[in-house]
Parts: sequence; C-alpha cells; structure tokens
Amino acid sequence: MTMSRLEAQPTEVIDRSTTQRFRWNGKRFSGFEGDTIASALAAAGEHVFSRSMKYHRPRGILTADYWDPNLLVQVGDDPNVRAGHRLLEAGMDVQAQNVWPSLRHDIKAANGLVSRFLTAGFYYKTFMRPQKLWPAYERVLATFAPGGKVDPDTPHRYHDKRYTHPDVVVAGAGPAGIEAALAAAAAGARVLLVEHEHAVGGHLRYAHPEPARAALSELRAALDASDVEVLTDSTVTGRYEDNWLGIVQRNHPIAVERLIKARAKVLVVAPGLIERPFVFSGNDRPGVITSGAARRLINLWGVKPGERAVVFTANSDGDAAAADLDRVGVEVAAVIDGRDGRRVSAAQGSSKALEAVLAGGTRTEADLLVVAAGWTAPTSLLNMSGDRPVYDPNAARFFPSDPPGNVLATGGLAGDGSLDELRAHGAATGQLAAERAAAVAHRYQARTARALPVTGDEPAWVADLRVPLRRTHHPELHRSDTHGMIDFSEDVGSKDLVAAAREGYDSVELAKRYTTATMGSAQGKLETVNTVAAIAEARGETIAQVGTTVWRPPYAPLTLGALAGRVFEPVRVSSIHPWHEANGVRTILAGQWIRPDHYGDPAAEVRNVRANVGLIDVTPLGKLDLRGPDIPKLLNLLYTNKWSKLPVGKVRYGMMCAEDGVVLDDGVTGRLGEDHYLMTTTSSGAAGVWEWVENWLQTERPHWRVHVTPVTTAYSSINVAGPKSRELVSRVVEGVDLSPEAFKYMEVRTATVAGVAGCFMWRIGFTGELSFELHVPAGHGMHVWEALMEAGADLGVGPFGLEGQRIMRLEKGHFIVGQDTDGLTLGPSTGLSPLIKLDKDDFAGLPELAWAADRKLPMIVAIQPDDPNVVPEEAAQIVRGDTNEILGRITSSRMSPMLGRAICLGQVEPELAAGGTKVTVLLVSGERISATVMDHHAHFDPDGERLRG
Amino acid sequence: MRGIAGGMRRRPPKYSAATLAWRGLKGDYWPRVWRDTDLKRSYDAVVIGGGVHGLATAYYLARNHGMTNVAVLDKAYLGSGASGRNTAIVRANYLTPEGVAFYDRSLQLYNSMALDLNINVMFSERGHLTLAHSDAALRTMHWRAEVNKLQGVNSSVIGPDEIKEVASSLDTSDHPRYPILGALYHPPGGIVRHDAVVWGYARAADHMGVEMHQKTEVLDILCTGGDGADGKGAGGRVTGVRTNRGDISTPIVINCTAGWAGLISAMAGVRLPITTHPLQAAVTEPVKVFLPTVVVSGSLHVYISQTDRGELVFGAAVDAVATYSIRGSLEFTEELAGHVLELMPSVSRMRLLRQWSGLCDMTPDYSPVMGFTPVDGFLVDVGWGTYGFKAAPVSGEQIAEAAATGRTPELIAPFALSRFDTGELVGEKGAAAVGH
Amino acid sequence: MLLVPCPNCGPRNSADLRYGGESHARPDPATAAPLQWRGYLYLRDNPAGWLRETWYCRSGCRRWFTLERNTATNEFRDPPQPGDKRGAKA
Amino acid sequence: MADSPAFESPVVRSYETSEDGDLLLTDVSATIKWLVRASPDGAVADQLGASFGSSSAAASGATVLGSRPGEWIVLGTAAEAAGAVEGLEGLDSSDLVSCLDWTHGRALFRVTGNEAARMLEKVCSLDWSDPMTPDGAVASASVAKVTCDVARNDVDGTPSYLVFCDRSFGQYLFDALIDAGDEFGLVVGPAGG
Repeated sequence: MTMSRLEAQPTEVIDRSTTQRFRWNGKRFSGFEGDTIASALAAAGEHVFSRSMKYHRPRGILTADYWDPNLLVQVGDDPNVRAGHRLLEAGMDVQAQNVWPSLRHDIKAANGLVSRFLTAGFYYKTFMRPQKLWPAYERVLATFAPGGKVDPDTPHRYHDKRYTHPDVVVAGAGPAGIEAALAAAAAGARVLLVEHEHAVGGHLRYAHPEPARAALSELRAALDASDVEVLTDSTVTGRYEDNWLGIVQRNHPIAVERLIKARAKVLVVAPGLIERPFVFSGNDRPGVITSGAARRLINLWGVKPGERAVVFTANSDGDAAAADLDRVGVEVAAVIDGRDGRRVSAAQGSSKALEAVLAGGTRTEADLLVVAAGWTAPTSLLNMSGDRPVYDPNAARFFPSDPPGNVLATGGLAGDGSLDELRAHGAATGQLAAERAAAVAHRYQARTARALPVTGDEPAWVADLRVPLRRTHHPELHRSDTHGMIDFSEDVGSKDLVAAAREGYDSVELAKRYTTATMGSAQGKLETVNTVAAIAEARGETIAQVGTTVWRPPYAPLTLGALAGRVFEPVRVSSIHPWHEANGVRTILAGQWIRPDHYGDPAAEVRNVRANVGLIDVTPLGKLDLRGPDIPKLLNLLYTNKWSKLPVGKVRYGMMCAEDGVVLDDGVTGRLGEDHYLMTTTSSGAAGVWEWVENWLQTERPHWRVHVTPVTTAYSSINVAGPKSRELVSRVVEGVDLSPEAFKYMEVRTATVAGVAGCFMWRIGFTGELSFELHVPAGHGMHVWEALMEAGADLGVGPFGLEGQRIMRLEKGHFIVGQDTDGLTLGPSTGLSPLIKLDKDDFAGLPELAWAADRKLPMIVAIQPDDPNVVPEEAAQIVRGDTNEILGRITSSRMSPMLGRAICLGQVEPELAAGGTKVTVLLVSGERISATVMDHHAHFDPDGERLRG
Repeated sequence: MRGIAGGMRRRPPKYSAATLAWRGLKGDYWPRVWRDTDLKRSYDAVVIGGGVHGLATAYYLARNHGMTNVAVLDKAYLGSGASGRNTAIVRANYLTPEGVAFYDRSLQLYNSMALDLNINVMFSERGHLTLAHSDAALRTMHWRAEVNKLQGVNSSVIGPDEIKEVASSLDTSDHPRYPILGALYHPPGGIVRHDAVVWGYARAADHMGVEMHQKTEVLDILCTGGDGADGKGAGGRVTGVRTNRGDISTPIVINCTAGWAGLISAMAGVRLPITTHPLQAAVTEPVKVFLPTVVVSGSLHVYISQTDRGELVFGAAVDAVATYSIRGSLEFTEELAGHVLELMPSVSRMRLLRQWSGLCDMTPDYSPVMGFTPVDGFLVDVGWGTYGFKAAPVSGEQIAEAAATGRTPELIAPFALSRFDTGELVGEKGAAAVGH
Repeated sequence: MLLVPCPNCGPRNSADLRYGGESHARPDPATAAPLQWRGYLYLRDNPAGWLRETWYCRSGCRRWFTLERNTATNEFRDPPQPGDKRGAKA
Repeated sequence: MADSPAFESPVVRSYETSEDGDLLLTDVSATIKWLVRASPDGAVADQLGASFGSSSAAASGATVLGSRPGEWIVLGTAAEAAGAVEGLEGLDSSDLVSCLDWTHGRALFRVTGNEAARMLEKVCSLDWSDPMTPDGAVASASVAKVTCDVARNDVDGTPSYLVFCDRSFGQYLFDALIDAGDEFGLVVGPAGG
C-alpha cells in the first residue's frame, strides 16, 4: 500500500501549521501536531511498523488506535508505546521493536518457513534432551521475547495520585457517554467523564457526514457549559469492590501519568465497541486494515490509506469506510458484502501489490484490503463488576447480562440504534445513575460521623425503566474458508487453536494457556471472540456453549510509575535527631525510625559508658500512658508476672506472651501516681502492643476502667548510663534526692530537668550500668540533651548508639525479643520462668505456659567460644559433634570490649542448657569450634553491682 | 486391583524433536493429552482437585504403587485453581531442617521431571535471591543459609557487589529507604512452566490408566461410623464421594485442593487450622530479557522474575482479609509497583498488563497439613499457603505412599494434622511473612 | 478496596482498618482442656459465606468491633448505627 | 534554673516556596493541645459539647474537637486550653475522666485556601466535599500513609484544615504536604501556635 497525506479534512485533528520533526529507526521524519506517531509515519509512506513475535512477519497498521497490536514501538526509554495512540512530539526518537538486524531485513523471518513445525505449544514437546542443553535452548528462546528495551538508566519520573468521590463516573465519552454525563450532571450529580482517546466524541470524531459533525459540536458545547469534569487520554483501568475505580490520566500537566482512585457511587460503562479482525489467510499482511482504521486515517489525520482498495463489509461502518475511501480518491476496486454471504478468502502478494482472493477464487488486485467484520464488546469493566456477559448469535457479539445495580451500561455495549436512539439511551442512563447515586450519597452521609446531617429519608432505589436499545442483526463472521491469524501480538493462528482443541486443550482457558492466544498486548480486545469461535468450531459447538474468557484488570496497561505514584514511605525521627546528624552519626533504620547506630567507634562508646558516662537517645521506646483504677488488673492480664502490689514510685519489668505462650514483648512499667502508670514496650512492638491492649480492654474486659494513650513521641527518652551518671544527672535535675538510698534501682521520680518541668525518670539499666532514663516533653528534648552534654563535658560524657547498647546488653545477657527469641519461643525458654506466675487466675497465654512448664523446651543460654578471639556469626548453628544434626544456634554475638573476648547468646536443645556444657558451633566458614554454655546469662557483672550502685 | 495388569495402559505418542518434525510434515494433529471418559461407580482411590498436587498424587499412586483405578476430580478444568495462578517459583532454601529436606526432594523431582514425564516443563534453574534490607532480615538469611548448608542445599549470603553481578538491574546503591544489605543466594532455585507440570502429570497418569474428570464437583464425602452427623468425623471411615455426576464408592479419598480445603474436609467432618486468603499476582508487557534470576524481598513483600517471553511476573504476600472472592484489588498493584521500583527504579516505564489472584489456605505455622486424619481413608494434602507449587512433586510422591501403604512417610511426619492438638508447630513461620 | 461499614466513623476504606479475623470466644483459661484451647488458637470455621469477624478501625475511631461479611461476595451486613451499641463491643 | 525553655517544633527544615500563592501551609505545632477521655455520653461530653466527628468552641476560647468516641482534643493558647479542661476530672465521679497535655506528642499543621481540599485529596482518601466534610468536621485518617487527626476549621469563610500527626512524623508529613501543594502554588507561612 502507499499512504500519503490528503488535503485538509473537515474533521481532522492535526494542525498543519505546526510541523514536528522526529526520528524513526534513526531516519528523520516529520508530522503535524495532533498526529499520532503512526499517522505521521503513515502519511510519510511507511507501511511496516513491526515484526510479529514468532515468525517475524512484517506488520503494518491494523486498527490505527490504542489497541493496534502491530504498532508497539520504543520511544526513547519508553518501551511498548502505542504508536496508534501516542501523540507525536517534536524530537521523539522512535524505534521499531522486535527486529534484528533491522525492520526491513529481519533474519528471524526465516522462522516463517518452518512455521508448520512451530505449532502452538511446540516447545513443550522438545528441547528435553540432552537435559544439559536446555539452558542453552532457553537462552535462544529468550531472544524471541517481543517488546522493547528497558534502559537501565531510566529515571523514576514524577508520578502522583489523587482520590476522588464523584457521584457518577462515566467511562467512555462517545455520544451515549456524553449524554449520560450531561443528564447526570443536570440531575445534580457530581460527574467525572473519562475518555480513553485524546478528545471526546467517540466514533463521531471520524464520521464525515454533516449530521454527525453537527451532533459532535453540539455535544462538545453542552459539555463545556456543564459542571462535568472531563478527563481525556485517560482510562478507567479497573472496577474493584464497592465501585472503587482505577483511572489513569496520561495527559496531566505535571505528572507523567496520574493514577486517580475514585469511589464512584454509580459507574456508567460506555466504552463503545471494538472492531474485530476477520480470520483468513494473509489477514495479517500490511495493507489489510479494519474499516475503523481506514476512517480514522482519513478523517482524523488526513492520511490516504492506499490507492486501490477492496472493501469487505458486513455493516454500516464498512459502508462508511467505502464511502470515505471513494470520497478522498482511493479507487474502490471491489466491495464484497458480507451480509450477502460473500467472504474474502485470502490476501496474497506483497504489501505493495496485495491481491484479495474471494471465496470461490475471484482475485482483485489492490494495495489495501479494508475489513468490517463485526465487533468485540469490551465488557471488561462489567466482568470486573461480577457480570457474566452473554453471547447473542443474532447480533454476533456479547451483551451485558446482569451487572450490579451501581453499574450501568450504555452505548454500543448495550445495543444498537440510530445516533438519536443511542443518545437518548445515554441520557436515560445518566438520569438513572444520578438518581441511584443520590440514594448512595444519602446513605454514606447519614452514616458518616463527621458529615452534615442529612435531610429527609434515603431516596428510594430507582428501578431501571430505560427503554433497551435494539440489537441489529449482524452476520457471524469469524473465520473464512481459510486459516489465518487470530492473535496478532502472539502470532497465534486459527489453525493453532484448532490443533490445541483437538489435542484436548478444548476449554477456552486451557486453549488460551496452551497457545497463549489473548495473552498479548491487547489482552483479548481484538482476538477473544475469534479465539472462542475457533474453539467452538473445533468442538462443534456454539460460541455461547464455549463461553468467554475472563477479562482481567487493567482494561488498558498502565506504567509501574503511575501505579507507584509518589512513594510515601513515612520515616520518623526523635527531636534530638538534628544533634545526631551534626555529630557524625551513622544511622540505622529500625522499622520506620531512623536511629543512631553509632558515632564512629561503638567499642569506644561502650568503654566510655563503662568508665564515665554516656547518653543514648531511646525515644523510639514504646510508651503508653495508662490511667484509671483497673490498671493493676490490666497489667496482671498482659504480663506473666504479678502487678497488684506495685507501689507508687516503683518500676517493674514484665514479659508478655501471646495466647499460644510465645514471647510477644517485654519492658518496664512504672507507677507514677495512684491511678497513673507508664508502660514501655520494645520499639518495634510499640504499635502492636497498643492494639493488643485495646483489644483486651474493648472486647474482653470492656467494664474495666482504664484509658490508654500512646505517648511514644510525646517524650524524648534519654538514657544516661555509666558510673558518673548520678553526678551528671544531679547537675541538671531539680528537686529530687538522687542518693542511692533515696532513689533506688527500679524506682521512678517526677522531676524538672534543665528547667523543663514535667519530666520523669527511672533507674533501670539495659546496659548494666548505673543509669537514669529521662523522659522529657519532646518539644524540649533537644534542649535537655544539649544541657546534659554541656553539663557533663568534664565527666567525659559522650553519645552512644544502638550498637554500643547492643554490645552492653549482650555483656549483661539480656535477650532481645525477636532476635534471641523467634516465632515459636515459649515464655519458659527465656530462662525467666520465675516471672511466669501460673497461680494467677488469668493472663494471656496462661494455659499454654502452664503446659509448657512440663515440656522440655529449647533454652536461651549464654555461650562463650573456647577460643576468645573467634566471634561466631549470629545464625551460626550448634551441631552435634561432627554430624549435621542441629541442636541450636547462636542468636547474638559480639566481641566484648570489657572482657576482651567473644560472647554470645544462643538457643539450644534442653540437653545442652546446663552451665558448663561443651557445644560445637559450626561457623559460616565451615569450621567447627568448641564453646561452653555459661551458668548465667550475664557475661559481665553477673551480680549487677554496677547497676545497683 | 486393576491397572497395570488390567490392560488399561496405552502407548502414548512420544514428544521429541523427531516426532514434532514428522507430524509437522504430515500435518497431523496430536491425539488428546488425556482421555475424556465416563465416570465409573467405583474407584480404588479418589483424588479431589485436578491441580499439580492432585495430579502428582494420582501419577505416583499409579507409578510407584500400581494403583491405577484412580479418579482425579476437578470442579472446573485441570489446573484451573492455584496451579495455574502461581508465579511458578521453585526453591529449597527454607528455614527448618524438615522444610529444607522436603523441598529439596521436590526440587530434585522438578529437575528430572522433563525426562520422567516426557514433556518440557521448562525448568529454568536461574537462581533465587532473597534480599535483606535490615540487620534483622540479614540475620534470618544467614540462619537459613546455615540450615540449608547442613542439609546439603546450596545457599549462601552474598553482599551488594555480588548481588549486582547476579542481577545488575537491582539498585544496590546506598538507598535512602530500603537499602539492599545482602541477600540469600540459592543457585538451584528457579522457575518452571506451571501449566506444563499440570499437563505433564495428567498425560503421564492418563497413560497408566488414571482417569481425569473435569467439571466434576464433589458435593459430599460419604462416611460411616464417625462420631458426627451421617457417620462423619473422628472414628469413622470413608465410603465414597457424591458428585454432580453421581455417587462413587471408594475406600480412599485424598483432599488435594487449595482454597477449598476447609470446605472439602468439613464434608468428612474434619476441621482444619486454615483460613483462606487470596494471593495476587501480576504481569507486565514483555521487554527484552534483562533479569536473569528470581528476586524476592520479604520486607517489601514482593517477588519478581522475568519469563523467557520477556514479561516480568510479580507476586506479593497474601491479602490480609480472608475471603473466597478472587477479583483482585487496585491497592495490590499500587503497593507492588512502589516496591518493585524501590528495588529496580529503571522499570518505571514498563506497563502492567494483567493482574489475577488465586486462593491460598493459610495455616498458623506456614506449613502444610499432610497425611491421615481422624477419619479412616480420608487423607489431606492441604494448607499450602503460598508454597504449594514448589511442593507438588514431593507431595504427590509422599501422599501417594501414605495412601497406598497406610503408613506416614518420614518426610511428611512433621506436617501431621495432629500437631495442632499438641501445640508442636513447625518453625517455618520464623522465615518471613513472604517466602516465595 | 472494600468499603467497611465502621459503626462509629461510617463507611471507610479497608486500608484504614486492621482485619482481626474470625470472631471466636476465648475459653476459660482455668478449665480449658488442651484440645479446647488449641481449637481456640488454631481451628477456624473458614466458611464460604456469612462470617462474624473482628475489625479494628486503626486509622479512624480506634475501636475494635465485629461485623458480618459474606466471604464469597465480600458483602457486609449493615452494622447498627452510631448510638446503637449492639454491634460494637466497645 | 532558668525559665522553661522555648518549645522546639518537629519541623526543622523548611523550603523556599512560591511567595504569593492562594494556598497556605503553616506549622502550628506549638499550639497547646490537650487530650480528654471520658464516657462519650456523660457529663464531660455534655460540657465539651462536641460529639465524635464535630467540633465546638469552649467558653474559654479553646476549640474542642470530637476526635473519637469518648475522646476530645482541646486546642488553643495555654490559658484557653487550660480553661476548657479545668474541672473536667472532677465533673462526674462515676465516670473515668482523664486529661493529658498532648502538646509535645503531636505535630500540627494548618492548610488554608480554596484549593486545600484538592491538595488533601492527593494524599488522603477521605471525601472532602462540603456535605461529607463540612466546616467543623473532625476525622482520623491516613495522610500520606501516616495516621492523622484532621479537622476542618475554616478561617473567615476560607476552607482551612488542621492536620495532626505523631510528632516524630512531623518533618516527613510537612514535606509530603509541601510536595502535594506544589501544583497549587503552596506557600509556607511562618510557624505559629
């Protein structure tokens, strides 16, 4: 075929005054603003745009729209761009895909010669021997992967998202969809009208006759005057539960693609119909195009699609294409009317000199074969709504069956009719949608606590009294008397499907999987009905009996960038974070927290704490403010130990187990006042423990009077640790007697610190040193930290981070929930059985813990390698001698700066838990070393003298 | 017993390059892969569920134990459930010794499957990377690697530089939010063409006389002597199944379903520790192959592989809400895309082509329930969570042995239903919320 | 995105809530036999139909409540409205 | 010792923004905030006057937000807030009443302008239309993936919204709001209380 630019057309969308230059396979081309990539290339006479996936057959324009399977190109770093849809931009670098070495001379086209052996599923039947060679075969097969290239340097561009809550979303702005939107808006609904193409109007956009053009102008004017929000170049990609819609907007001014998530009260589905190819020999040759493609090329872009055409038509669109061709000077050599039972049988010859062969053998030379063989109903959004569309053989397409009441179909999807009838149906649909949306809106508003009070009762759910559209007879045209291509993007022909069905893959889903038909870029938009028809033919059944495939979201592909949008990954920091950053911190991510890991030398930080005094920012420690008279009961229920007699001013450690007895969390809780406590949790457990506490209080013990408030970040928490900590704290604290007699280990006091009132502090010590943990109103956290640093300069105060704390807690043998315990570690395995009070009436996990007391359980123990210089990796396995039998593992290990030797915690089988037991540790290197189980968890200061000092 | 001696076997046309060429030249169609037969009134064993597990079970009943008078029943078509919806990843790098031994056997069977079944299942042994973004995750990777090594399974922890060598498209820079600190690298892991496994087992089982019955829905399991209604429940035994095509008598019923395991077991009066959740997956349009290995991130709940066709196949964790509805969700694709771009920013212009979901039966310890139940003759091979496809061959082999011999094979003893009575759960839960 | 009818806030996206699973009574820990307790821990009805289940309105009212949902269709039965405490245990 | 030091906001980094846009973002974290807990239908509820989802003005001049069933946030200057909270704990001995100064626990931002709702719908899934979120409406929701309390609190007839989050997320959320507002010409105003 030879395409060229026509004189200006009244319906064209191009601006001939604005030329845009671009490159196609390295060569310079130009087009006009408003051109698609494909229309610009077609106008320049290009006729081969891609090579087919398996046989590398040359492919040209088929449908000239978004769904055209032959028009996938690479634009810069953007692969698989729909050249039939993407608007031309100046400077574009457009490349053909799937060609080697070039579009014109493709070596793999030789595959076409052996196509009889490369039947569907051939790869399942060969390449098995020799087995060693399969990886090599695999690499060769992988070179056949179609599609463009990913540039490893592709940046993540600016994508974003938006939520919206319209009353009515109309998917599709053809005449029926526009009327639906207008009617719904007129009835008071907030309406979002979404059009896949670059402008509203649907098929009216490329209809030449004056009445159609007048109707389009009228509809556009009405839309402009309405409150309808119109999105063009946007697609409703999916309908999910409760009318949650995904909409991708491709033409947003700042976002490359914007994903809009709409909770529509009613969805109107008006996508129109998609023209379906006809299956015959040579139907994928360049020059064989759909009637829609011919009309779009002529009327939208002023492109003359050929010089001499044969038109095979079975409907008015084909007739319109013939009229358009004739009007613009294409010689219409023959019109084959499918309604008379005539069929085109083959397209032969080259793309420059095509020959249409009719059933019966008549040949007509042409460079263009235009086919109008019927429609695919894009019922995708209806399927996603739970509808099972039904095939009507009289109209030769599927129709909606029984969609839910908040999903309404209109336009060509719902039936046939004159333009006026379609518009009237659209308007009635819009009216109904608005009325139903009003009922839903009323219900939402009535039930929403924050909303304005509603007036009146909920409007009644309006019955669907629309006059249904007619269904016009259309011949069932799927396959001619020859075999041809069904799935253009997958290179699956009707012969492949018949063979698959004969082989037993005779349900639609099996055949689809076996042949890969409908799995390509158009996801069945063009090929589903023909696929079903081929299987039906092979099985000797009707299309209705065979059924259809399930349309899955998205309706149109959308980029991962659009789906990801702005990637919100919240991070949290303490008030003291700017100080850490200014002082050489190395941070570590712990959940959402950015925390100080160390400030350069964790071992030195440890030595300073043990010798002088150190500060650690432990703000992420979970903190729950508890108030009310029933707190002791609550603590008794949550912790394994007893809480009834904790006096005011005292702090106690507790362990929590889940109902299955597995260790859940631990921490200290202090009594600040008569009915006022502060509970701390692990940092990572903070959110979970809070929800768990609320669950107990709200569902199991609703009569208990306790208020729980999370105050984790209301306080900056600073642990002051080391032998000089008392001296340091005394310099900044007012009104508290800090002497060892007056403020004992495991006590809490309220204090003013560095002029900040309302602080409290307790004496505890994860590090094993004398330490004071200060909890300071967070708006003064930085002030107190800096005051401590300043006040302690002469004491050698320095910061320490998580790593130093980890080393010191390991020296002290304190386990960490989730590191030294795992998902199956029962309470007694921690060695804290004395804290599990089985004589309490009830607490979480009580029965399991009671039964566990009689079981031999793995135990957490302190372990020291016999060679003090070898630090076994955390995860090194403890094995039986030289065997591979696993008896435990190292869960924590460090070199102790204080002891100058390797120290560990581990979990071991009960037989190894006694102090003095020799165990074999298998290092990651494969070396086996011997180690000794210790009597106590604490490697350092086992009697806790430093702590209590 | 009929079967081998009963002349039910038929000689199948062999698959090979030569037969392919010959038929290509002659233009012949291949004969049916499995026969379409009438449902008999009685079988020696009935397998419920025509997915990879059920078909493998039937295959091994026939091949290893000579039981060929066996029917596999599926309410839809073969492979219509989780078998055709999973992301086809296989691996053996589990956390517990019992898990590693079990999945390692499965991997061996996948390795020899093409020759065993005479169908190319396209096992692509491309290696499997599980990324660690935190110290805690890295510790778990080390733990898994050590357990794996002790079981003779090839696993090791590698650092960012080596990761970059294995999969150059991963962003191993000092990334602000989810830095890649290391990975568990498992070279024997890979992907398999899942449909080919379904068809291969069905074809091979059919050749030995097993019958595959599609569109055959089990409506009830017939029992006698049990402590529940209609003789169901503990202490009873199975006598048959009721289907939409009539009743079948049989002394052995094996529940090999996923998604419906609880409902089927309830028909025999057996209650399971299972909740059913959808697992979603998605695929992009194809691009030229650039990702040579399977990439998993537990913290980001995502796994990624690229097929030979060039598509990226994605999966994630199961949906939080228990449901039998498999319509899929938009938020799944949003989170997925965000997480994929966190790992591989360069794929932001690739387009998501299709999403789907399947049902997973989740157990409290992320391990299956296999073997005998309190109802004599009623066996289960269920509760696979997200691991079902990987385990299909070994499950079929072991459950077939249990059914044929009446004894629990050692390999599946840790997965007995009775562990939930004693509270001795399997430790696989420690591995990760997502362990694909 | 399911629209969950929170009895306090009104309809909310399921992402705003935490799913608590099948609602089941806790046996008396003092008297529960092992099988009974482990049934509570592990065994579930898991029906394909109406299910009474717990939800926590994590981003909203922070209340735990139970709702009825059909697990085959994800349709919710309307909960009692604010002011009527029958559906909400809190 | 000296007087209590100045309050430090969690927002320590701000950005150059356009100078005269119609959408204003201000950091008002220093505002005094009390959290009151009591029975949702007792004497305290009556005195505070705002049911869950709505707000009221206290006699002291403080703003009372019905943030959850049985929970209120009281906002204002120190004197206003204290005035509104004073005496609540002793109001009804049969009810457990607790009042907690939450000033340091929560970051607080105000977004004002006719485009404020369009900006918020980029980062929050609530329906911001007038019937669903009228002036005075109070809710909790995820904003840019952080759980926040939000309240509509119009200023001289211009839509204005208060957004509260955990203090530690303050900087993150502030940055996210600036990003969302960029296309509407967002201006960052001087921090206040």
